[in-house]
Order: sequence, then C-alpha cells, then structure tokens
Amino acid sequence: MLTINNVEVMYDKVILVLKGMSMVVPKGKIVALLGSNGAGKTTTLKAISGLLKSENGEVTDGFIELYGERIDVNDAETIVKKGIFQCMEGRRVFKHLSVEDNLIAGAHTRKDRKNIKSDIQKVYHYFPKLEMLKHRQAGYLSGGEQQMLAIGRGIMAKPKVLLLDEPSLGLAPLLVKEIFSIIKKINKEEGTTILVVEQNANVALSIADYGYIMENGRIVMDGTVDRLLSNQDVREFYLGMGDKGRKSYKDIKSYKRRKRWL
Amino acid sequence: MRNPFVMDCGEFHVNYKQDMAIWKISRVRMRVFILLAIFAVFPMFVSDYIIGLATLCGIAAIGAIGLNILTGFTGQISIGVGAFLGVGGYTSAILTAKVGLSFWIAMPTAGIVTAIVGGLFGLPSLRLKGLYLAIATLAAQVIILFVISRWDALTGGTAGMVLSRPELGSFVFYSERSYYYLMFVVLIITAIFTLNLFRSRVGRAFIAVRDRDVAAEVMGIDLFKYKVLAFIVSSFFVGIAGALLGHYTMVVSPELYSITVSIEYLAIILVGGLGSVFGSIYGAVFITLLPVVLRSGVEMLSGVFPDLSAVLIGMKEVVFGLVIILFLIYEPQGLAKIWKNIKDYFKLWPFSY
Amino acid sequence: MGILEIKDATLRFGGVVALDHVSYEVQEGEIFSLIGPNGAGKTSMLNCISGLYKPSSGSIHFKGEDITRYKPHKRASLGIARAFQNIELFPHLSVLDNLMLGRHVRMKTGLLAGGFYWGKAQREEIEHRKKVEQVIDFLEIEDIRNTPVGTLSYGLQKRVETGRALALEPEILLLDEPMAGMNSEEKEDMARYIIDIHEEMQTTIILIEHDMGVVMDLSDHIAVLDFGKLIGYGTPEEIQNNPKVIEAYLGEENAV
Amino acid sequence: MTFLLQMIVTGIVVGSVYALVALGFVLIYKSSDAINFAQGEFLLIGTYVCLTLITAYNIPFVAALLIALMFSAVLGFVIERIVLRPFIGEPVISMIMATIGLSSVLAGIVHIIWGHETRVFPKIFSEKPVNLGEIVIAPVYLWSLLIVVVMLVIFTLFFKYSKLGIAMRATADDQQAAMSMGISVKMIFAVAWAIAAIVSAVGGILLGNINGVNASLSAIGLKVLPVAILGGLDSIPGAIIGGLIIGILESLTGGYLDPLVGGGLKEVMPFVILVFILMFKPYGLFGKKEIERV
Amino acid sequence: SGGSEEASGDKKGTVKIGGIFDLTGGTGDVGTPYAEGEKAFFESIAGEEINGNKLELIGDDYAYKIPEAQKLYQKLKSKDKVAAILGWGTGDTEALRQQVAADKLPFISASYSENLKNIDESPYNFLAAASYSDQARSVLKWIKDNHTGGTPTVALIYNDTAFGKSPIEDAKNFAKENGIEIVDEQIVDLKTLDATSQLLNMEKKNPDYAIINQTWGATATILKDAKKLGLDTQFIGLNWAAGEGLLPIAGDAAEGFIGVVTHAFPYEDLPGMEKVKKFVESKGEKLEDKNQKFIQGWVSAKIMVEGLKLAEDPTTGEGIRAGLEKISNLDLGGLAAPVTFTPDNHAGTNQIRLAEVKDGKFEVFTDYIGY
Ligand SMILES: Nc1ncnc2c1ncn2[C@@H]1O[C@H](COP(=O)(O)OP(=O)(O)OP(=O)(O)O)[C@@H](O)[C@H]1O
Ligand SMILES: Nc1ncnc2c1ncn2[C@@H]1O[C@H](COP(=O)(O)OP(=O)(O)OP(=O)(O)O)[C@@H](O)[C@H]1O
Ligand SMILES: [Mg+2]
Ligand SMILES: [Mg+2]
Repeated sequence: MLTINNVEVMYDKVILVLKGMSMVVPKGKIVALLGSNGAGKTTTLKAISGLLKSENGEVTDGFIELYGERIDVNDAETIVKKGIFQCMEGRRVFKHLSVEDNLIAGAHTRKDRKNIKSDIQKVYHYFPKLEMLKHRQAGYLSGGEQQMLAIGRGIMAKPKVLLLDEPSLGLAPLLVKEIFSIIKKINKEEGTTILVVEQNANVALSIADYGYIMENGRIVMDGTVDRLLSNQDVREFYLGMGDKGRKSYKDIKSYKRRKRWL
Repeated sequence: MRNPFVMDCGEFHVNYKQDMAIWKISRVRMRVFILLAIFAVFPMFVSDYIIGLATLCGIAAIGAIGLNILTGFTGQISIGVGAFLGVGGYTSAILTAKVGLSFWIAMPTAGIVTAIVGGLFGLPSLRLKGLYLAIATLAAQVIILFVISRWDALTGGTAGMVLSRPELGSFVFYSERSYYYLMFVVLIITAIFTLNLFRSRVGRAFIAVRDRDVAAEVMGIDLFKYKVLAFIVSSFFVGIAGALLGHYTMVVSPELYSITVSIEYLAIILVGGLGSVFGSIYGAVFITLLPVVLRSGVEMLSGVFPDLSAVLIGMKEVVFGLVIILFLIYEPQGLAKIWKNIKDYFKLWPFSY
Repeated sequence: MGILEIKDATLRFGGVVALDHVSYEVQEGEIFSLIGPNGAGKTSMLNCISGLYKPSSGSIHFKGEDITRYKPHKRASLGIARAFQNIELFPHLSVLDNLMLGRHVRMKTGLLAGGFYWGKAQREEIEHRKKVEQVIDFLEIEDIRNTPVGTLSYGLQKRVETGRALALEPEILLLDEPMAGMNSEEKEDMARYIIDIHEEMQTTIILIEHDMGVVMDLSDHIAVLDFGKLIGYGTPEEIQNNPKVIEAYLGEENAV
Repeated sequence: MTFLLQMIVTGIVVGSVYALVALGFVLIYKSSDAINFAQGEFLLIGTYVCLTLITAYNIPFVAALLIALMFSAVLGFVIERIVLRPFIGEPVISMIMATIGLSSVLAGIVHIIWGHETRVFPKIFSEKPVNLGEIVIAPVYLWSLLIVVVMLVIFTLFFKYSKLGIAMRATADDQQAAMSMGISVKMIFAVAWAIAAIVSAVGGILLGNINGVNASLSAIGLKVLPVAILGGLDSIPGAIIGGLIIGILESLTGGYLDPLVGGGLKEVMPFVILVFILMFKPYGLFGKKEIERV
Repeated sequence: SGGSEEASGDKKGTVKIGGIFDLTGGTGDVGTPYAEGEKAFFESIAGEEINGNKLELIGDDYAYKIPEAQKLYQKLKSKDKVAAILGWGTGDTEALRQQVAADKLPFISASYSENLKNIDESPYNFLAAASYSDQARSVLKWIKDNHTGGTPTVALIYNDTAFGKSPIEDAKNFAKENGIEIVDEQIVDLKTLDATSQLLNMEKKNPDYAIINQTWGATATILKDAKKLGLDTQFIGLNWAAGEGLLPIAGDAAEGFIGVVTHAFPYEDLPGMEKVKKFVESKGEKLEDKNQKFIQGWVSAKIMVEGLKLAEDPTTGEGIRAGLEKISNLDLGGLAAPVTFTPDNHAGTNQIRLAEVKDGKFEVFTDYIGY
C-alpha cells in the first residue's frame, strides 16, 4: 500500500507545485486522481516514481511510503525495482526501437527472463494491433498505437503498483473503453494496485474504487466513487453534466459558475 | 498567477514599447551603462599587457557572438569557425596588402566575403542536422585551409602573409590602447545588433528553427532560407573578428586557423552559454584568460619548487579541463545562466517562492 | 466549390497505406471534423494539408489553387494554420514569443532592419504585439504570458498551441485533438473558444477529436476515416446513424 | 593494375584501424547520443599503460594487453562516475563540451606521467611484410583487420539481442523514459564508456605499433570522426564500412590525384566525398533517422 | 608602443631573455629537450656577470598553439620586459616576425626557414644554424660530389606546412643550377599512418636519392613503408628528420638512412662537449641521457649570450642585435658549425654534417660541409 503524506514539490528551487499533497492507494485497488490542468497530477506521479529529479524538481517536505518504507529518497530505477511503474504522460515510447524491443525494454527489471516471451504474447493478446506492428519502429506509430504500446510496457514490467498518467489521452472512444477494461483486468488478474490520473472522469470513475480530486497542488476532495459521482461539482466540472444530464457544447453559457471549494 | 516571479516584479510597463525594450528595468539599463563606462576607461589605468589581453578577449567575443548566432540560437553546431576566421583574416590581408585598399573598406568586405563562403558551406543544412551538419562544417574547415595553403599566388601559401595596423588619416592604430578601442566599438555594435536581432522577427525565426523545426516550418518559416541565413549572419561576424585579429597580430598563416581554434570557440560559447550574447562575452574572456592565469600560477609555483615544473605544466592542462567540466556541472547553461541565477536570487529575495 | 478540396489523395509509407484514395470538400466558414479509430490516418491527412507529407498520388486544392506541391511555409503564408496532436511548441520561448512566431508570415521586418531595430521594425513589433495580446486575452492566458512554455502543464500547452495557430489569422485552422487531456470543464472552455473563433473571425476549422460529444455538437460536416479509407461523410446526424461508422468507431452507445 | 590493387588493399587495412577507433565514438553515441572528444586521449592512455607494462615491468605482450584493457574499462567506469554522471538528463551538447574538458584533463595527466618523448613498442608483430602476389601488407594491419571483423560480429549481436544492448538503445532514445523503465542510466553510461575505452585502447595499441606512441597520437580521434559520421553515428557496421571507405578513398586519392595537384589532397578528399554522400544519406550510410511524427 | 623603453630591464643589473617553448604541444617530444638545453645553458652561467649584467631566462610552454604564442609573447614583452627572445617553431616564429621587428627584440628560434634570412622583412630574427634551404643545398652538393654514374635523380618528400615546404623551391633551383634532376615530389602528412601510395608513385620515377623534410614520426613511417616495398632509394633527412628519436620508431628500417646533423650528438667527444658534460653531471644526471636536441638548445642559448657579451648596451633589443651582428666565426667547440652574423646577414652558417645510421646509431661521416 502506497501513502503520500503531506508532500511538497518544488521545481528549479522556486516553483512550488505540490503544496501539502496527501493520498493513500490501498493494496489491490484502483484509485483515480482527477484534477484540472496544471493541478499537479503528473507531478504527483513523478514524485512517487522518482522521475522528478531528472527535471530538477524535488520533494521538499513530507514523505512517500510503499508498505511503510520510505521511497521518496530513492532514485527512479530503485523505485521501479521496488515495484512501482509509471506509464508517463504523452506515451514516451522509444522511437527508434521496434515495438517488440520496446516491450522487452519494459521488462528490464524482471528477474524471470524466461517468462518474457509469454508475457509479450499476453500483451499482443490484449492489443492485437500491436502484434501487427511488432517490427515497426515505434516512432512511426499513430498516437493511439503508441498509447497501447506504453501501457503494454507497463504490463511487461509486472509491477506491484502501476501509475497511469492519462491513459485515455488521444484514444478513440471504443479503445478508451477497451483500455480501461484491460486496466481493470490487469488489476483483477495480476492483482496490480493501480493509480490512474485521468481527465476523462466518467470512464476513470467507472473502474475505480476510490477517487481523489486535486486543485493547484492540494487534494480538495476525495471519497468512494459513488460519493464523488453524487457530488454536484464533480458532476458539473468533471463529468460535464448539468443537473439534467449532458448539456450541448453549443450552448455553453459564457459566464461560469465557480467551483465551491475554491 | 501560477508563477508570479517570472516577470520582473518591482517595475511595471505601461506600454509595449517599454515592455519590449532590451533592458526592461531602468536599474538594469543603469548597470549596463556603468559596465560600458568601466570598459571604456580601464585601459587608461592598466599596462599594455593587460590591454592586449583585453583586446584578444574582445575579438574572441565578436567571433563567439557570431558562432552563437549559428550554434546557440539556431542550433546548428559548427566546427568550422577556425577556417572562417581565416577567410576573414586573409580577405582583409589580401585587400590591404595586395589590392591596397584601406582597412576600413577591407574589414567589412572581409565580413561579407566570409558571409558568402559561410553561406556556401551552409547549403548542406538543407539536408543535414546536428552532428552530421557539424561534420559538414568540419569539412569546410579542412577544405578552406587546404585552399588557403595551396593558393600560394593569392595567399602566400603556408608561409602566410603579413598585415599592417589600420590607419585613420595620419593616425595609426599601433598602440595597444588604440586598437583596444577599435575592437571595443566593433564589439558593442556586434552585441547590440545581435540583441536587437533576437527580439525581432528574423531572430525569433532562428530560435524557432532550433527548438522545433517542423513546427517552425508549419508556422511559415522557410527552414532552408533561415538556416543558410544563420550561416551567413554568423560567418559575417566571424569574418569581422578574423580581420580584426589579423590586423592585430599583423600576420595570417594557415596554422593560425587550425581545428583547435574551432573547438576553442565552441568551448567559449558552451562555457559562456548557448544562445546568450553576454554569455559569448563572458565565455570569451574566460577561455582566453584561463590559460594566462594558469600560466602565471605555474610560474609562481615553479618558483617555489623548480624541479616540479614538468608536472606543473601538465597540471595546467588538467586544471583547464577541470574548470570547464566543473562549470558545466555546476551550471550546464553556462556562465550567463549563473549570472542570471544570481540576479534572480536577489530579485526574488527575500521570498524564495 | 469548397475552400479546400482533397482529390483522391493516397499516402503510403513503405507497406503502410495511411491514406487510401480519399476525396472530400471543406466548405468555406464551416467547422469540419475528421474522426476515425487510432491509426486511421487523420493526422496524416492534416500533414498532407499543411504540407509535411506529400501524397503519393492525388491532389489538394486551396481556394481552387493546386497546393499539392507547395512547401509547408508557403501554405502557411496562404493562411493555413495548424495546431499539433503532440505538442510542438518552442519550449524555450515564452508564451508571448511563441505567439509572435505565429505571426511570422504576417510580418515583414528583415535581417538588417531587425538588427538595427530602427523605427519601422520597432513599430511593426509593437503593432503585432497588440494583435498577439488580443489572442492572449481571448484564450485567457495573460498570467503565463512570459513563462517559458516548456514548463507549462500539458493542458495549458495545448491552449497556447491553439493560440499560436490563431495568431496567424488563418483562413483555415487545423486542430489535431485540441481537447485531448482536458477535463470536461476545460473542454467546455476550449469548445467555447472554437465556437468564438468560428463566429468572430469566420475562420474555417478542420477539427480532429475523439470526444464525440464535442464533435457532434460543433461540426457542420464530419468525415470518417478507417484504415486510410473514407468510410463516411455527412452531417452529425447522418454519421451517428451510419452503421459502418458505428461499427468501426463510435460503438453502440454513441449512436442515437 | 597491381598498383591499383596495392592502393585498395592499403586503403582497406589502414581503414580498419580507423574503423576500430570509430567504434569508440559509435559505442558512446549509441548510449548517450553524445560525441566523445576525449576519444583520442582514451586511446593514448590505454596504449601507454600497455606499453609501460611491457617495457617497465617486462610483462609479456598478451598479458599486458589484457591488463591494459581491464584498466581501460575501469578508467571508463571511473570517468563516467565522476565526470559524466552529472550530465545525465542535461542537454547533450553540454556533455559533448564536458568531453572536450575531459580530453584536456587526460592530456595533462598523460603529460605528467609519461612526458612527451615518443616511445615505441618492442617488436610484437613481425616487421616482415606479408606478400599476396604483388601486394605487400604489414602484418600489424592484418591484425587490425581481423580484430575489426570480430568486434563487428560481437557488437552487432550485443545490441540486437542482449537485454543490456536494448537498454542502451532505449537510453539513447529517451533518458527519462528509460529511467521510468527501471533502466539505470548511470549504469548504461558506465558500461558504454568502459567498452568504448577498451575498444580505443585496442586501436591505440595497434597504432602504437605503427608509429610509436606520443601525445600527438590522440589527434587520430578527430581524424576518425568523419568515419563514424559517414557510417552513421550509431551504427556498428557503419563505423567499419565507413572506416574502410575512408581508408580506400585516402589511399586512392594519394595514389592517383595527389601526383596531379602536387599532393595534400589525401587528407582533404575524404571530407569532400563525405559531405557529398551525406547530401544523399543525411544520417550517414546506416545511421538511424531522426523520427519526426507530428 | 616603441620597443626600447619596454625592453630595458626594470630590475637594474639583470637582463631578461624570453623563452617560447613547446613542451606539451605537437612537437613536444623535441621541444622539451631543446628547452632543457636552453635552460641548462643559462643555469650554467647563472653566477656570472655578462657584460655587467646578470642574465635570466624567463620562458614558458605555448603548446605549439600560435595564439598562445602570441599571448606569451605579449607577456614577455610587456610584463617581463625581456630584451631578447629564444623561440621555437616555424609557424609562431613567422607569426611573430613583424612584432619582434616592431618591438626591436632579437629573436633566435629553432626554425631555420629561409625567409627569416630576409633582413628587410625580419630584421630581428637570427638563424643559429643552416637554414632548411641551405641544408638541402648542402645535401644536394654532397650528392653531386659523391654520386657515381650519370646525373643523380632526386625526389623531395615533405609535409604541407610552412616548415615542410620551406626548402623546396630553393632546393629545386639549386638542383637545376647544378645539373641534378629533381624527378619527383611527394607530400606526406606529419601524422600519416601510411605512405605507401606516395612511395609507390615515387617508385615509378625510381630516384637515386630522396630528401625528407619531416619530423621523426612521418620519417619513420616513410622508411618502414619503403623497406616494406623494398625500394632501393637512398633516403636523406634534414635536421628534424634525423636524430636519436627516429631510431626506435623506425627500427631496422632506419639502417642506412642518412641524416643532416646541424648539432652534435652527446656521445660525440668534442671540445665543446666538456662544459655540457660538467654541467649535466653537476646536476647528478648523465650526458648519455641527453640527446641532440638538448645540445641544439644549449647552442642557441650560447649564441644569444655571445651577442649580449659583445653588445655595447646589452639591456636593449637594439643593443643586443648590434652585439649579435658583431659575432664572427664563433667557435662552438664542434657542437655546431661556427656562426657569423653581420648587419646584412642573419644566417649564422650554411654548414652541416651528415651522419648515417649504422646498427641503430647515427655515425657522422663528414666534417662540416656547405655548398
Ligand atoms: N519541469 C518543470 N519545471 C517547472 N515547472 C513545472 C515543471 N513541470 C510542471 N511544472 C508546473 O507544475 C504545475 C503542475 O504541472 P503538472 O504537469 O503536474 O500538472 P497536471 O496536473 O499534470 O496538468 P495536466 O492535466 O495538464 O497534465 C504546472 O503549473 C506546471 O507549470
Ligand atoms: N512518417 C510515417 N512513417 C511511417 N508510418 C507512418 C508515418 N506517419 C504515419 N504512419 C502510419 O500511418 C497510419 C496513420 O497514422 P496517423 O497518425 O495519421 O493516425 P491517426 O488517425 O492520427 O491516429 P490517432 O488518432 O491515434 O492520432 C499509422 O498506422 C501510422 O503508423
Ligand atoms: Mg499531467
Ligand atoms: Mg493523430
């Protein structure tokens, strides 16, 4: 189980982005983290996976624990070895590697090298399209294809905790459904704990057990999915429904109601 | 406001003109003028030796600004500066010594000729990028030097040519001091021109090409045109520097423009800071003076332990390298950034965020 | 005759057929959407329009002029602007400079003028700076005006990217998934921007988007690509009822 | 006819030495996208160590060679550790610059330890030329040819199939993403530098047997850069083929053009051809293309 | 800034001489012993008063980089206020020629390129040994005198630098005038790995002799490849091609090679060697460990000091120049050919000796010969 306790993150020693962020990801559960642009979601994930350091950001206060063991001091690769794997925002596939080599790279920290072959097959089974493209250089895949590959790498790593940063980004509706059902499957079949950052709140909450909502650097609200779904603001700002179902984008009122928690 | 301290707080600009001035804050403008003043008067108080060094620094700075336009701002690495300095130096040498033109015509012409040559060797940038382009410029280096050392009739071949100091009416820029001022004026013009360039259309286009050429193209920037243009502008200043250097040392010969010179100039802009005019100047001063400082260091020490002199000479190189590395480690974006950080710190002081 | 005509465009990459004999027209002043599964060839289509790819066969006409062989920068100067799917901003430049670059083709200042920055050049800078400030107000990004875009969050970068395309005052605006990575609140804002652009500036807009809500609400016409083939064209209603499209892309519940 | 053949053969064998040195560049580039301007000094140090072991401690050549290679490996590790690690995640250009600084440091050290006079290897390869019909070759060159072929095979397999090899390529593509895979970028760099150091040491030792060893030997580093570029900075076969091509070009120009212009073209021609070829293959003969998808 | 007031030594009673050495640069392998030789000579006279002054050699490494040489020169001139300079390479000597003339600083370097002899262009440069051209001439003369059977055919092998090409034109002219046929020229790069192509081309002309103006590395490569290809041409190297350093690199390929010897080898027993021996041993070193370049440096320094001795005003560059120009037939005890300078000739001598490599050792087989 993963706990983030009152964490502060600063970039370039001046830009304070996380201002006392706290959340808990229970073992074997799916937790969704929602929030508007620039709220600090990606930063949170990077803080967990240790990738902040490579962007000269740092955790200046608070701590992050995996099963009671502090990890915010470790560097990225140790954290992966400890079983936390982040699928980064914007795919970040290895452009010049073939799709299959990308998957192998995903399994880099695996000790059980012999199972890799079969797991590659598993990924292909989840995403048949990838099998068709397996010898293509990943850089030439379309946005969506790259997204599948990125998640495929996550599967290859067999992590305890999987951090997904906007997995639905740029995916076609059907595929979004598909991917999220796969995420659910991974969670069920592999028992992987999953923390998913999403903009598409509908689908995220549809598979999550618990949800957090953050606004500029803090958690402003959290609760079980049902509780969030029943919250007026969440419905309006994240699920895009007024009191009477979805309203058309055509007739958006130009003045806008402010969120209550701000 | 997500990041309140990016803009200079403390002063507000009521119209765009102010907001777009090179030095937005009067405090900064003040500082710049003071600096200028200092550099204008200091030759009055120091020995010829110091002035001579300052002159070399200044000339290097002019060339470095040129290189920075190409490499720092437009992102095209060049390992050919040495040769382009040569083109400048030789053009001026030939025009003054052989054709008998005055320096005041020869120097700008040298710039133009170098610009043309630079443009020619810039043509590969149509297809080449990054290190591959760098090698094309290395080819320029080799080929140009070959031509220079073979075209005896024009260049005096490997023996080189001798130049004379420029004259203005009856006044000859012979003394260190006078030549320093000559350099100083050219440097200022170069710096201001470049600063302006990069707050206006063409300069922005250069940077766009560096940052994201695909996007730049789709925003309507003719990649080829601007890449070659960068070569031309850059080479122009390098050529000017070459001419100044030639008339300062009063000699040009192929050995003066070897690949090591090219690499030294790269070092200058990297240590100084890519894409920074002032960085080029800091870097030039740094790289030019470091060996001098180290040498006097060695001198002192070898006074103390004479038998160590061999070791000390080795140490000189070691330290030179170390200093460069340490600088890069401490601040990969170069001296300019270090300076900026210091300023930022005080700007934000006492609130760090 | 539409402002933009795609005639039988085919695009191959080795074995892959990214576009397969695609033809359609975009009417002046309309909002036109391109949809289709991932890898269908939508972005490739835009690349052909903005000139980054040259179709292996077929042609592209802008206001009747055959632009198939034009270089991208030429097309930009004709008034075709583009915002990319994966952000392609100039990360080291401030938001302001990014937008100013958007105006490149609308400005004249040359090398020397710029270098000496004498009157004319300066006046031009200022006058265009005004235009850019309008865009900034319009997209409500005043507070990050001077921030290097590289450090902005994904969503904000998306917005700046749209702004940069807008700054060009285009005749046609190509938007590749402008709302990807936004929550519905931000989508509403973006939708409002698009509508306003369309209404205030009468700009023709070609939109790629995977959010059917947005597409169906905003578009006048929609074209559907699948494996590079055009499998559907028409008004939102027609598309939503087109079985091929439902089967290949929409899925049941997005249909009506 | 035999003249032509002799020219070509000479070209090939000399080229094989270039190829060896070029490999060093490629190995580093493949893992970090950076060029190592200290390559020449690496080569120099490896050579000196081997030489010192033989002459000062009269250790037999083979043993000395192995120790020298091990030493080079360690050197590679150490340098990565103390000099280059801070540049992980920084713009490549500053790492390149660091290697320029590094080259100065190493040169200084070499000067302190070994001074500046030219030293020579005791005869290791027989001086007696090998005759193939009319054509004569110095044995040392045959050796380098052999070694190059072996390396070609080894490294090609390594990068294609080994976990480490793939990780290296991944790192070169996107360091941050590589970290997120749990690939230890530090480790990758260390290994790359170690291997590069070894390879260049081999090259250096061969060179040392041809021209003797002194500080100016390091200049070969820059001389060979075009080779690496021609082949494609990240391609092992590229380095080899590039080496051979440049070698042959040099030798042929020397043989046929130099007499016409009165010499000197030999060093220039390869560059001219290089640029010409690059115009058609902008990423060298086998280099990876920059993938621009928008 | 007119030279004289800078030039006059500030510390009364000491005259400073500047040294521009290459210790770490491309020619460091020969530059280092040469510099040691110069320093050694000055140490050996450290106590003495020369012409009422103590002498001090202030020198430093410029790593064979001309820009560095420029800076170093500026420093010696303006900061240390030296009265004369001992230089090194051709490139930098040429580069500084004008400045030393303008600053009136006598300049003796290890570069013996012909155009330094031109008094009008380089009034302050002095050549302490036979210029490369004179060396070539003397060699050609020797060939002419000793060649048996028909007109001798000669090839020239050099590198594409000021140093390499310096003697070529003069050699050709001299050959023409003396009925020697220059049948071929080959350019071999200083850093070359292989000279096969050039040698094969040369072989086509099959010359009796080949005159090499290179440094050791390139010379060795040439000799080795020549052996490999089994050429029967007699190779003769000018002074920088000859010397101990060549032997280990070239191995037995060097056997039979003839070198121009401008300065003595330490192992020769000559009257002039005594003082050197005494000094070296006083330092607890052995003369055997020194090489010819050491002697060469020693001699250059000695000549400079001789000039100071003869100068009326040894504290100014002009004075020293006058002094040097008084030197006539200075006997160097066999360490080098006697030198003579006059106001209109700064080429100290045109004489050289020749030595052949016999079982791994240079054996001098002529006396000082000229043309
Ligand atoms: N490398 C960086 N340097 C400086 N500031 C940064 C950096 N990365 C992010 N920021 C700032 O941190 C804040 C949060 O960024 P972050 O990417 O975490 O937001 P986010 O919640 O992921 O937004 P989005 O949903 O758009 O991805 C933003 O204001 C951004 O400007
Ligand atoms: N430069 C290229 N080289 C090779 N194949 C390419 C190239 N560009 C695109 N492709 C291929 O063409 C097909 C269409 O790609 P495209 O990016 O147009 O899809 P898309 O419709 O934009 O998908 P998405 O909605 O995921 O962005 C994909 O299979 C992709 O792999
Ligand atoms: Mg994010
Ligand atoms: Mg797309």
